[in-house]
Amino acid sequence: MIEKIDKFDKIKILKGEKVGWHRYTYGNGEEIFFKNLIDKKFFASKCKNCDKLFIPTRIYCEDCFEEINEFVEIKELPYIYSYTFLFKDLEDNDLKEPEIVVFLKWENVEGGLIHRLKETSIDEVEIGIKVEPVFKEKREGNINDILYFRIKK
Amino acid sequence: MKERVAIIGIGYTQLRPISPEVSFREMIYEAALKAYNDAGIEPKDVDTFVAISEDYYEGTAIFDEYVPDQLGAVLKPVHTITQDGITALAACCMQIKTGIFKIAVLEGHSKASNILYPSHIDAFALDPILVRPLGFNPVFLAGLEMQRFLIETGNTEYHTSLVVLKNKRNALKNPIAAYPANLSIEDVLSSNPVSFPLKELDISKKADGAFVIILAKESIAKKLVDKPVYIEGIGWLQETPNIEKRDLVNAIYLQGAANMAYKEAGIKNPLEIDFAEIDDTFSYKELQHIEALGIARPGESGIMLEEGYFDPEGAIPINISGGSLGCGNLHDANSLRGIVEAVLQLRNEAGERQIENAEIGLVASWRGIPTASGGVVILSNRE
Amino acid sequence: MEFKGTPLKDKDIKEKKVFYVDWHVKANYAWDCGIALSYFFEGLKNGKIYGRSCPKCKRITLPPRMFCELCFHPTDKWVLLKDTGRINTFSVSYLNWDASRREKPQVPAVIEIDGASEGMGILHLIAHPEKIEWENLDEVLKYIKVGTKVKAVWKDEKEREGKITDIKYFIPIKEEK
Amino acid sequence: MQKVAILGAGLTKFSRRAKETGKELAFYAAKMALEEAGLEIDDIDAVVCVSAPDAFDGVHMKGEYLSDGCGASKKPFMRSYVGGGSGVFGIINGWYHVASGTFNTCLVVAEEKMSSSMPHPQGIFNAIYDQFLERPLGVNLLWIFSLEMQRYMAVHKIPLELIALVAVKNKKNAIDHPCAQEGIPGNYTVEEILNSEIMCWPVTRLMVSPVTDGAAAVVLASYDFAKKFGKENIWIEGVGWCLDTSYWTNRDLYYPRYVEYAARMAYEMAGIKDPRKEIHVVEPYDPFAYKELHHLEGLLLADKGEAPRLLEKGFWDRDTLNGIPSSPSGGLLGVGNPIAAAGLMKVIEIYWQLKGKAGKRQVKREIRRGLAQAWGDLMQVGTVVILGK
Repeated sequence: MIEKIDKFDKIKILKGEKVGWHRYTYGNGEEIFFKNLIDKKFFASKCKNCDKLFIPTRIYCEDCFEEINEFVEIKELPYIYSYTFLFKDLEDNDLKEPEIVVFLKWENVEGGLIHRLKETSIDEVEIGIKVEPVFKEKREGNINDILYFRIKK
Repeated sequence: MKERVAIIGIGYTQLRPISPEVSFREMIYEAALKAYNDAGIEPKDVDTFVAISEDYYEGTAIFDEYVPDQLGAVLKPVHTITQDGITALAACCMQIKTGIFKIAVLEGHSKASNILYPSHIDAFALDPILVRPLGFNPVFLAGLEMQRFLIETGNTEYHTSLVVLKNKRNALKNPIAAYPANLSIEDVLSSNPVSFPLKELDISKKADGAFVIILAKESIAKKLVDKPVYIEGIGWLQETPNIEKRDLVNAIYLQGAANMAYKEAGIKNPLEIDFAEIDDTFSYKELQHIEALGIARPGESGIMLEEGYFDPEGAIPINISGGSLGCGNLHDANSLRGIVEAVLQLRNEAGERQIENAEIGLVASWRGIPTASGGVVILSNRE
Repeated sequence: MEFKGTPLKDKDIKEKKVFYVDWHVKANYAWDCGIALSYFFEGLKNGKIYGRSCPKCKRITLPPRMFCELCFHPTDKWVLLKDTGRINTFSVSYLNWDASRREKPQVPAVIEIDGASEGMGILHLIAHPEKIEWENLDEVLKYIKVGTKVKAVWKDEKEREGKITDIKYFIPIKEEK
Repeated sequence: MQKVAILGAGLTKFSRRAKETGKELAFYAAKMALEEAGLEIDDIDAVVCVSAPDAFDGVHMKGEYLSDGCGASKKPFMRSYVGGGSGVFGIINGWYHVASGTFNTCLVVAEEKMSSSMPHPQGIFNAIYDQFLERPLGVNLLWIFSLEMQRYMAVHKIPLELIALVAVKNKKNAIDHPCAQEGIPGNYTVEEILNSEIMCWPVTRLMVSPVTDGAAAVVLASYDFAKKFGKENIWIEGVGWCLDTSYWTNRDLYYPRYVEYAARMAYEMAGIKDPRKEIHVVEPYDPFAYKELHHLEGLLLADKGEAPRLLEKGFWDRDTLNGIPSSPSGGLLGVGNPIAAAGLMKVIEIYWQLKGKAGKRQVKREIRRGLAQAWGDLMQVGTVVILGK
């Protein structure tokens, strides 16, 4: 290019956005998980090929690529597999209080859940400890039907 | 022996936090012009073009539309790969290996500065039913992973801070780097918390820039240029898009990609490599990736780093260019920055950063949050 | 062969027979216009349309660009074009951007601007020469066909912001004899 | 170069809104393709995914998101992207995975869940236009099509009635397609097509393909791998693709030269000298009625401006004995248009036709070779695949 912008006031920026919004149906797999979550139950899918349980429910086994038709309730409580204290919101501003984000797993079950942990101080959080869900009063079948998890005393 | 594919030209721009005086077209044109000049060819000599882009990084639906003009690729076979640079490099190599194409051009760029709410865009890549509705800044995922990785491997925040120090210091010698610095461990440890244990200085900052790489089959490359750099092996792998399925310790995507690349390159022991450019989008990722590549045994990357093993004068220098921490995070073009560094080293044209007798270089990539996919390419100057 | 898939009806969503969740992405950008378009937009602010010429193929390009995409060579000069042109093709749109219906149509067109090389069109809107708004398809077809001469109608100087919308629209004009 | 065979194909039902997630649609199609091929996921060396803008499904990096549904977990996975041309490009992408000798098998999956985007999927097409010069004008997708159609008609003086005939033909052909979207196929008259409400004149509602959710998949294999599965294989004989300049307002839209270039590349690879004699069945991309004709000309199967006249004579009909059946599947106008999946559906139709497995849709004339084509971006990209016995 034989000509360039060499003055600040010649620079032009055009602002714009990608418009529209989105609506996601849960499909055949996850709908089973959330239907049961309304009844405060955690469900896993069971692959008939490899016998593995998986949370949340799916209609296919990611490893075997076989269709899944069996779904079972998992009655045990999950444990903390990993955790972090999150200081930023979606716009990268500081949160008033850091949020405790946890990755939960169930013994002998593949998969897990990402959620938040409350009713606890940062010092108490530890990998391996069991947690229990605190549910919303009015549940409609989404991940926020669980208000948060707390450490099982 | 099968004919190899060689890199015969590279072109790139400065990497900068912002680039308001050029459009993406003009930025890419500069890189393309330099690449054609480097290879001594013209766009009309090129048989096929591949570009990398993701719509939401660009703010355009179907960015493929805007690819051909600045590469001189109008009315030619052109397509985009919505993946990282190494996967796209594989696309070029495979096309050449069909025998139908002789010369291919690969382009990747970043105009990250144009994205006003980058975390909103990253969050848009999270599972829309299971994770996104929680409303977390997606950086939480790096926090979760760093935590589990450190605990499992015994590496520490001291080691991850050393990664930051090393890469930003290496960047002092790289004229295109956007974020060079000479820092202390204390600077890193005391930087603002973002997602514990991840801190502000553990995270590479975004940059703008463009890269164009020209490839040719071996016999053509030898006729065109004095110092072709050969692609000895290439691998890429998807681990799983489902966060719940991951162990957050091992970069399985990179283990798999490396195995594929090592096999093709005939590398039995990863220590045969002379230097490597490895994804360091987050400081701990460099350590995790070093272990996945087999350059260090599990849990030993931190100690080896401490002992200077990965310094520019060490046994396997890693991120001599400064990596993403030092040069800036260019999204999927990060690996093209790595490939360009490897080409410069293997051509003995890396100036102040030149390492001696480099024959084999490795570049490893990761696509960033929230993915678990990446690629590995092994390059050499051996005839 | 058995084909899978579960088609839903609108009422399945309305009556919440299936589960779903909504999300509004905040995808906002500030795009760098760059050398060519910054100059072009500054021109529009002053009521002028600039093209850019390629010294190799001699084309005067519009929209302007700093390099010729065909010759892969830098373009070299700014060329002031007229604010008149000819309709290369047009359409009569009853749809808004989101596919909702308009009562009265809009007329988008590719307009080849006078002074630029042949075929160098830009996309813009055509308005009724007096009433601005078009009543219906028949009215549009009375005034417009492929090849019709048009002229830009500019925003007031004070209102111009250096954007493509500084030209409010084009209107059909009489052929000069 | 390795010869590449198609071993199996899968499709989901097409619908305005599917209950399934995009991943689940991809799984159904991929699983069906594997089953037809008689393969397990472990037999697959690499996976290719194609899908149109992320803004439809509403997931950034949607290739990553869809990958497990495509069977790509712990496999080399690649998503290639050429807008609306992606469906046919998926085969091309998979072809070079195998033809290069890199992999023995490759699973190609095309998915689209357009219904996720609100208030209407068409809204997202706003963002395909240039953000500096075009989006501020309030553009919608139909503008560009109606502008191109107008130019095509004006240059060749084609009456609208002839273009409406494409919709009549394809919607009728689609009656026999088991995956067709509810309410889309049917027996229509030219008058009904022309009298449907005007969207963007000259485009009326029935000349536009609908918004659709769906997925399609194909299993590709190398010669050595395929020959174990018998002799009656369908081979990829030629591929071609081409991208024109993004300055679409600088091009004469009356003729898709990018399709011609892509077709010439594919014909050369397939050793075809006279496509009108050597191509026996064709699936040109038909998101809009005129597009099929436009593309048939670009594919050099008709002279410029002649495709509509041949249509009138029944040259492109499914039952023709001396013409070339075009869109025997019913095309996008009849079956539905889940963009990338629709492109791959066209390839699958050619595959089924060549295998003699197209059921009621089986063409009457003898066929040994067929062509599928897609188009995309800003009137810009042509992708062509030629299959043969």
